[in-house]
Amino acid sequence: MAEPNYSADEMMTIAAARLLKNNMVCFVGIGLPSAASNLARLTHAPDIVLIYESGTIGTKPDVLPLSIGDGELSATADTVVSVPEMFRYWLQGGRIDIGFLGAAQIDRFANINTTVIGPYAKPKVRLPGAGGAPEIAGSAGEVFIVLRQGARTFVETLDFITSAGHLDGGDARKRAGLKGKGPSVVITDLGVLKPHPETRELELVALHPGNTKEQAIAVTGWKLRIANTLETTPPPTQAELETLRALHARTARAHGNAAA
Amino acid sequence: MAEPNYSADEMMTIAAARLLKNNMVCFVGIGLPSAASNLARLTHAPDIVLIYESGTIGTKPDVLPLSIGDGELSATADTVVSVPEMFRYWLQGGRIDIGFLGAAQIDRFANINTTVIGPYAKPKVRLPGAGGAPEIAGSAGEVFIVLRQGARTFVETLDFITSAGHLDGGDARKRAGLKGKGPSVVITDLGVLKPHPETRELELVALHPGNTKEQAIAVTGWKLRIANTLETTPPPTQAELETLRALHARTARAHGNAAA
Amino acid sequence: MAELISLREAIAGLIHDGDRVACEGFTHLIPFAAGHEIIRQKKRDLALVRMTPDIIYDQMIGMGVARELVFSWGGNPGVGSLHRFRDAIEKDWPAPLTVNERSHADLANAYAAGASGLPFAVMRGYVGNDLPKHNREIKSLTCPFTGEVLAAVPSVRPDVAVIHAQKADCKGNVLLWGIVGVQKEAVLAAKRAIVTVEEIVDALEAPRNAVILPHWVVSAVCLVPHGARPSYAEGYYGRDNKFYSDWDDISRDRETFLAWMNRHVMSTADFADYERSLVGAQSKQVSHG
Amino acid sequence: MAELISLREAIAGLIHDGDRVACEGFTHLIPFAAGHEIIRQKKRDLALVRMTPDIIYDQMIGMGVARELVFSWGGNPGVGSLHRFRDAIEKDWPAPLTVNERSHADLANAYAAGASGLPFAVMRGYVGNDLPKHNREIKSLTCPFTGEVLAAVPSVRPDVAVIHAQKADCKGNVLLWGIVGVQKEAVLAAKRAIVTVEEIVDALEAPRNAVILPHWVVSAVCLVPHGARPSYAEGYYGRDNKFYSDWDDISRDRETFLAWMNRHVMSTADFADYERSLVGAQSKQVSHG
Repeated sequence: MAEPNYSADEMMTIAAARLLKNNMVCFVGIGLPSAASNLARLTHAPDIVLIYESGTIGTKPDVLPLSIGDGELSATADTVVSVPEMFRYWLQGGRIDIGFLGAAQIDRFANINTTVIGPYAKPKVRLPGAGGAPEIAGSAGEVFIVLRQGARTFVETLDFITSAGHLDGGDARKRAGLKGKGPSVVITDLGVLKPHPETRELELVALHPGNTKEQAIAVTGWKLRIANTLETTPPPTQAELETLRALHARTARAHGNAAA
Repeated sequence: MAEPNYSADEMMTIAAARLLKNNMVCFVGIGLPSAASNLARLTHAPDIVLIYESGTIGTKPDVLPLSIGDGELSATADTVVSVPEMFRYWLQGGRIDIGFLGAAQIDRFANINTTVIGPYAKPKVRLPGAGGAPEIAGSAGEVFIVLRQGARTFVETLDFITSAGHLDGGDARKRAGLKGKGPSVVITDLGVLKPHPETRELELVALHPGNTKEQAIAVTGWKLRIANTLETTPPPTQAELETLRALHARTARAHGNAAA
Repeated sequence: MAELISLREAIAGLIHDGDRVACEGFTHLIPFAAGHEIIRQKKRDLALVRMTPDIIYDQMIGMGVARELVFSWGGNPGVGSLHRFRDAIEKDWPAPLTVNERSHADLANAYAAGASGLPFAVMRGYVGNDLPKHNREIKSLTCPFTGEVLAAVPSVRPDVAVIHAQKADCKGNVLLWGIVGVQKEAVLAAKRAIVTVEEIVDALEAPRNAVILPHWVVSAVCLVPHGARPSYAEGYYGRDNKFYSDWDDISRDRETFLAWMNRHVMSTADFADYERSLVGAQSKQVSHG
Repeated sequence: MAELISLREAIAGLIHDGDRVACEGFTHLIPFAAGHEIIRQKKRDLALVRMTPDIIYDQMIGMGVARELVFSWGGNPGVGSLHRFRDAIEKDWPAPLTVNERSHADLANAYAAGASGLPFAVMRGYVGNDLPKHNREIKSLTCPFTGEVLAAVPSVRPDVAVIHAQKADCKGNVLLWGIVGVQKEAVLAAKRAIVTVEEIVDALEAPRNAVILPHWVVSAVCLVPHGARPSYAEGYYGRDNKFYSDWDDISRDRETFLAWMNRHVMSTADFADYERSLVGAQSKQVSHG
């Protein structure tokens, strides 16, 4: 098989973008979720409503923001509200369809850690912390997660749960009183995982072209379940690739060295 | 004694205006408080900050508003905020020095009724109700009250307490957990009343020129206490009268028939 | 998603008998045209919510639209009583009206809590006030940190919010400015929202932090120029103070009120027709007395 | 009442050792100049509050200003870790730092509650989250109407709020626009407030519902052009992304960090002097590595 003309990260971003539909209201995390959301907006979902926790609603950045509150997000937004209003009226108020999150670590029930590696009081690695994620994970209609799949990211036991996925599985979220349905899909550089309808444990449901389930199993910190029918992600179209690369190129130019 | 060249209402408004100091932040009720506050602004207190519950902060109307949310209040304000923000951040937040209220009825402890005459469930007269007054009375640093003194307004027992004055007297406010000091003065068409330092029962402390304490006693629905030293309000100055009359004349012209 | 439809369609499709309906507008931008259309379509058993029920709610109550009124100040601003409101409360005419009375601070907080997806709001209020004796919805709550006792009030979460705004764009994004009251909160607290606007423009060209309701929180946008009259729309027209004053006479007597409503609201097709009927009445010097 | 004074005077007069200080700015309008002046004046034992401690708090923590950090996301946006923040938490350098960690929604609500004169805020949050196990300030509360259990968090009520804004007028009224974060809430929640601004104008000429802080809620207004750099001020200058990237190298090593701070902050008289020192460093191609 010939080397593909795209990278694993590009495939991941494109696969994530495809899950977003036109007219969805999407609360976007910085980094991979932001790239995927804007790719969706620039391809098949021109009317998607993108919201960043900095207060920018209906934003249409021409280049990817480096921070959650870049001037580009404000300048291209339909409106900019205060951060308390954002969390109170828009997120907690139940106005968000999709919360789109990244993660440092995830477990089999799609619970997320972005707080610490090691004990909380004396961490080995102090990560940035919660930000808006816990309440996005709680209040958004459903949650998409995108992160690279590897031994340090897909772990058996999280040192800290920052944002609730399906907790310990089954109907645990509902019992805990969470309003949103929680993570419905996890997109990685290897493939796509979805929670099992009953147990809510993540199952590998699709592989991106050229990857094998053995690869996915090998880098997953728990015994990864594989769906009965394992799909193959259609490879990036030329249009998707060109749009994504143009977006990254514009971004690199705009941000100078920082994004080079 | 010659007929005075001013009316009792004019004297009342002028006496009320004199109590306001430059740089005070005053939360203004519609009607008499609004007239007195703007007279103060147009005479000795040009930098007084006037706030109306409609969200208008630092407003400088050229004519008196007919409603609490006239366009004139918005157009001349330093800023206009939402009504929830007004009540949350500005009033409850403790940013108001003086709450300036009118009243339909008042009792000896300066409690106010603007809700019903007669029983609540089947009122003889249904008054407009609370509006912003209860929380103004509770949260403003102190409260000024202006109303005409008469048998129907100064009553022995209120049918309904809408806005807390000194409740049943003494340190009742403090015990009830109210933040503000409550009513510190009541200005009427006859004179000025202040709560006794300990009992907090209203005492007549000043009479406007030409009035007698017997008049005040006669129209008060409880046994009115008179201060040991009973002052006489200085009569309106020519400047005060001219400013007030010009304000009323501008207002009548602006509002057409409604205010004629 | 906002549909750009006629006010008649919006009221017919989005407000059902028995609904909890909040027509908001704090003196400014009061949705008179929408209120008239609710009356014209003979909606019944509505629980009406509004901080400042004024003439439009007086008309709705007098025409038998309401079963319940949630409010915090009911009067004709700058004029005096609302006679239909009083007649309903004092004399059960045209029908008994359940009164759910609150303070402004309460309702403002309750709308904000509704918009925030919370079941209740916490506030400093009602101390020494008699309302909690008559309204069991007003409760108290102890701060888990300081032990202070505060008031707790239930959120307002209407089935439908109805507001008037200055502008919408062709997608249905709405812009309002000036005294904005609790309109944003009312819309965000409600399941459905109807917005009448002075004009529909290609682009809102709003200042950066303006009060905007995105099209996806609005159910219907209806073009109704003058739709707030006799209230006002900053940037468009002033308050018709004479009408507020005249209303005192029109509404004092039941028969005069009904005759006026029948002639100007029930017999007119829409708000433009209503405005024409008023001009006709004025030119004939009809006495309201 | 706002005094128009120098930043040096404002920090000297209004911030005392041991104070609880909130320097706010959500990516936009971060008060870097004020933060530097706090470092320059060697304030100590501050409880620092900030939703998104970034480079300026990294500098303050590394220079030993803080005893406690209240925060909800600590990182170098778009770059990675904050090395001084991590060194303080992981290795107690230069001193142990008490961590009072919350979520964004919590702190946003807590500032709003502080501005509202309430001792606590109610929110939907922290379900299934491990923070309440480590932070005893996060409690729960039962809705008196529905029985739902919600999170209760203590208000933020700083001694001093410090923000940067675009404009003030000569009376000290302040206007900001764009991403306004929690700045208004921080100022209104605080006992004292210091605002640095890009320019002082005769009249703000603000849109009707703009974000304005009236002069009587601000203690000091200080003219500091570029005072938010390397953050940005919409309408004035963009974000210096290269500086954010460079900071990763400058701050990784304790000695390099201290040398940089001593040269550019401790040895400069004010923010203008600091900016000149950076230009000098760049022109000499100083390596930060």
